[in-house]
Amino acid sequence: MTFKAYINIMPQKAILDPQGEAVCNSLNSLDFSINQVRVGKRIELNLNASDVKQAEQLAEKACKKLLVNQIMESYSIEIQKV
Amino acid sequence: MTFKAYINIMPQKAILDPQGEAVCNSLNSLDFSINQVRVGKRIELNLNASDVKQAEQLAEKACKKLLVNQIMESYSIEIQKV
Amino acid sequence: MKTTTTQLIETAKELGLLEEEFHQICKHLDREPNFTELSIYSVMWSEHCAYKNSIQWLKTLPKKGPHMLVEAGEENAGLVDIGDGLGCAFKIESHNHPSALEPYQGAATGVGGINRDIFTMGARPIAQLNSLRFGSLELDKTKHLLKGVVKGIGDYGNAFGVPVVGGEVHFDASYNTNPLVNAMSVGIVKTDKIISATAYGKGNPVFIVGARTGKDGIHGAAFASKDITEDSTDDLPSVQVGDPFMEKLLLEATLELADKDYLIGMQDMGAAGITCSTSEMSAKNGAGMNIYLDKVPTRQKNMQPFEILLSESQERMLVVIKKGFESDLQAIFEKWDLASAQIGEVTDNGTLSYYMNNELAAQVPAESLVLGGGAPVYEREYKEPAYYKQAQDFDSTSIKEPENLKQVAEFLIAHPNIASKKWVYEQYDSMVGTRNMTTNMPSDAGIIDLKENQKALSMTVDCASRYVYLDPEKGAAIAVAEAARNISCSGAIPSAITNCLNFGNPYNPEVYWQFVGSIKGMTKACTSFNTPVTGGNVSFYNQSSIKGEVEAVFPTPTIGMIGVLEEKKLATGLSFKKAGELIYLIGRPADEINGSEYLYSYHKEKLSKTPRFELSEELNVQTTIQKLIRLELVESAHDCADGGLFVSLCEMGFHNNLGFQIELSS
Amino acid sequence: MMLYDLEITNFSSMKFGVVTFPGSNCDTDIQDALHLLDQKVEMLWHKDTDLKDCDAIFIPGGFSYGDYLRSGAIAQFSPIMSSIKAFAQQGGIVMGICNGFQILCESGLLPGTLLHNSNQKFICTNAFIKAEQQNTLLTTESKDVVLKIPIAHAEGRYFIDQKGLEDLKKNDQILFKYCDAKGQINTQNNPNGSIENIAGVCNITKNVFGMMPHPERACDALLKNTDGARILKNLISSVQEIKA
Repeated sequence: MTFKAYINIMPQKAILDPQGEAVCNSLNSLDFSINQVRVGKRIELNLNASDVKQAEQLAEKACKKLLVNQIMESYSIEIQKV
Repeated sequence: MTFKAYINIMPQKAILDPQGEAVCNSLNSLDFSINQVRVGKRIELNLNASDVKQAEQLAEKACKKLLVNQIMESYSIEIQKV
Repeated sequence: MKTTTTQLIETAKELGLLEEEFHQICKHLDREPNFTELSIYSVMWSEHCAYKNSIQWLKTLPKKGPHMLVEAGEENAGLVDIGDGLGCAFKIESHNHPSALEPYQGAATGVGGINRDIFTMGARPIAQLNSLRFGSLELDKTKHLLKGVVKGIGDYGNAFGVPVVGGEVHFDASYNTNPLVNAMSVGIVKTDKIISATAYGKGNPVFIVGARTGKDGIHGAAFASKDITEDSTDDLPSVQVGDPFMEKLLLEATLELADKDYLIGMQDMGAAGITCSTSEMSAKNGAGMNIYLDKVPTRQKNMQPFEILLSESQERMLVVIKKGFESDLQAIFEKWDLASAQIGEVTDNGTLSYYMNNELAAQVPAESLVLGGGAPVYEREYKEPAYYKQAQDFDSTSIKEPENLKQVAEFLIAHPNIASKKWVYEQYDSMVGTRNMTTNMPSDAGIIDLKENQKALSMTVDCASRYVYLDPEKGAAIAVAEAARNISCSGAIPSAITNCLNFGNPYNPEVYWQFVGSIKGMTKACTSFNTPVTGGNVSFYNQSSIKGEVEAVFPTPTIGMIGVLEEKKLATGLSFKKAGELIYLIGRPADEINGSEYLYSYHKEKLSKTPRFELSEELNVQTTIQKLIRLELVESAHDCADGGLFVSLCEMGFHNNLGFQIELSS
Repeated sequence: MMLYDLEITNFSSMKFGVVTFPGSNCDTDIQDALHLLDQKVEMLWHKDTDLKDCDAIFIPGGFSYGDYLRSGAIAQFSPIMSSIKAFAQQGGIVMGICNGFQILCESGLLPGTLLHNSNQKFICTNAFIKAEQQNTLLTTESKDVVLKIPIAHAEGRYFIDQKGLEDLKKNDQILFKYCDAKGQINTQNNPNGSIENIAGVCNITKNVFGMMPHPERACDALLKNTDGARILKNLISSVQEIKA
């Protein structure tokens, strides 16, 4: 079966996120009133797995091996059956 | 009240995503078997609004005005009450 | 239901063809064309590929020169002999309209395209320049376009690994909605290793290499309506995306291939993709090709013949090699993780036959498609516009000299067209390749160390488009002269030029008057400087509609020029080196402010004559500078251009923080 | 500035390796710089695993794999990197410049990580740097000397957590810091927001080095700046001593 793994990768709270700050400042200069902005990555994997559990394990392994730099990023995974 | 708006911004389906292809090739060279990878942005807004509906409108306006390049990207919004 | 002739003519018009051109096609085929054939002719006979409204005048430009290896139009880029068995391939091209739609990708794919024109000839690109023109800086739209274009050029060029060594950025209201993005690339090739864009030898295999093909760059109502796939238009990519990483692999793989004797010919895929490369490579030798479109590696599912033929996906090349070396070619591209697929073979009947799953989708004579072959050539009428006379009659002495000259000086030195553009070019890698000799010695031109021999190469890109608006013939001559002046001040001797002719709508007689005037001015100047035109491109329809009225941008014949320094030590900077140096002004100053930034921006006088300009005097000044530099008498040299003498002297002082003292009366 | 002519002989058996990844574009610049300093160079293809018994390995600048996902994230898995990791673990000398530094951090051979510049833009300019200490193969000859070395990167902001920073200081692992022409270290002359102006670090055993500035771009007198030659010569003479 094919599954879609949606991986959200955000900078860890402790790290200065100048991109988030820059976006927040420009939004507020357009008369929005935003308290904080954080910018991260959204990665979509289209993969084959026997069941949801295996799909999740595969996505987890991909994050640890390549997709996420654990020094500075945290991540979450959602799986959807296609 | 404060809300969290989670915005997922992905390249449009038909448009070439060189980054997605590079990540997919790399994962497959590490013995994963991934059909396709698409890489986009995940933006978190922390904003004040009177209710969920207004929070959604604010996030929608932020996407149209600044966050999304509508020629090349598509987006979706999830709102959570903090 | 057989489509009737009237329906076919209707489709032809939707594709941008004239009815009369439809009948010419029928004569070439001696039958009526089908839809795929019509779309082939529509792209090959477009202004962009056939230059139908400009070729007649382009032919009058001087093409001969003492060291021309390849003349304009013969190959993808001009090629100049720079001695010691080396040739220099260089060209400039525009990506104006894609950049107005999506600035980042428009500019990035412009950089990708111009570099492919260089390495398709077997030359390694060693330097890049770019000429950018935007609307006034106060507009948010200008800020958006500027930010996207600069980041697009930087991201693509930096990843591709070729230094940006020169360029210009100008702001004027005439470009408010239609920016000009001209990119130039310069490469070096051994004269015995030049690859030609040709195909010959019946049975020789034809390969497509590099990126996979998608439905990129297929615009226009005619195509959308023809798209019968179920998810219809939402799978038509709105914009082409450049992949600099793929381009770097393609560069290294094709240069490895260029060394092999079994390579016959190669051409990059630019406008009109497979259609253009197959037809131009075949027409050059009277050859033909059988092409099997189903063999083309595609990025999107169930693509139709016309979509594969017309796709303008980036980072692809067409290659013809000798029969029997197929696996050798595939080994090279596998090494660089690139796709390569044989999509057909060369024939000797001069006919292009395109098959889809063994069914003939289109069959056309190659010669009938190409520029110089069957592509139509048109004459356009031209007429002097009213503003020209007003400009000539303007009396600049009527301008009162302001009391506070210090305030005028401060206004000029801070004006966006004059102030330093470091905030732009610091986003480009100008040092990769360790050849750029101006990193620690700013100069009027980019100077590149030719590590292969004792020489160096100077290069610049220039156009004072306001002068060309005021007087096309004189303004275009000044553009060539200013480029030559920059080359001479850097220590080199001007050698040859490429040009990017950005104009409005050719069917408007007043716009075409600007175009014809520019060609005449360029011809005069190139002849006297002995710098032949090696090629380039034409971009029409650069205009914006203000309050419903269409207005052309300033006529902008951007000049890209190269020059040779016989010895590296001749390289000359523009900065004062130490106190006590003597300052000389070479050339007769004219006490006039015609066409100056001061008159135009400070006094808001839009119309005036161009500054005084005498071609013979200019030539004399430049040969003098060249002699002085070779006598090693010159510490630094700088041209007087935008902003005049005052600005030039300031610019000479900045780098080493030095001032100047001059005696105006002398 | 007079070219600092530290005495180096062309030790015939000494050989330097320079790795080429798909997307590297400063590999030939390092080759040219080492040739200017009379050294033998071996270019190493990323798909091979043989280091051709080079005495030291350079991982060059560029955009390996297009810098996609994160600079150096994909290159770390190339076959050559497993040989380089083994070589480094046995004390072999490895130097990563710009993208090379990013690859060494991603592969865990160097501590910390390189983030996007704080102004979110690519920057190419001359930067001034100062050696933090004199006891590594790279910095013995640069006491109280300010060096003008080109930088060219979009992801050059060095980051490490608080504990990691303390370890770097404790073990003397900080190589260079950004400063001004007079050697003052402050935020004005920090080009990318790196923590404490750090421009380069080494590992705890001081045989793996990484720096964002490009010494190979300041080795040719023709380009009127040879401060970079000083750093490379320092490394060459150190390797010579180890080999002797």
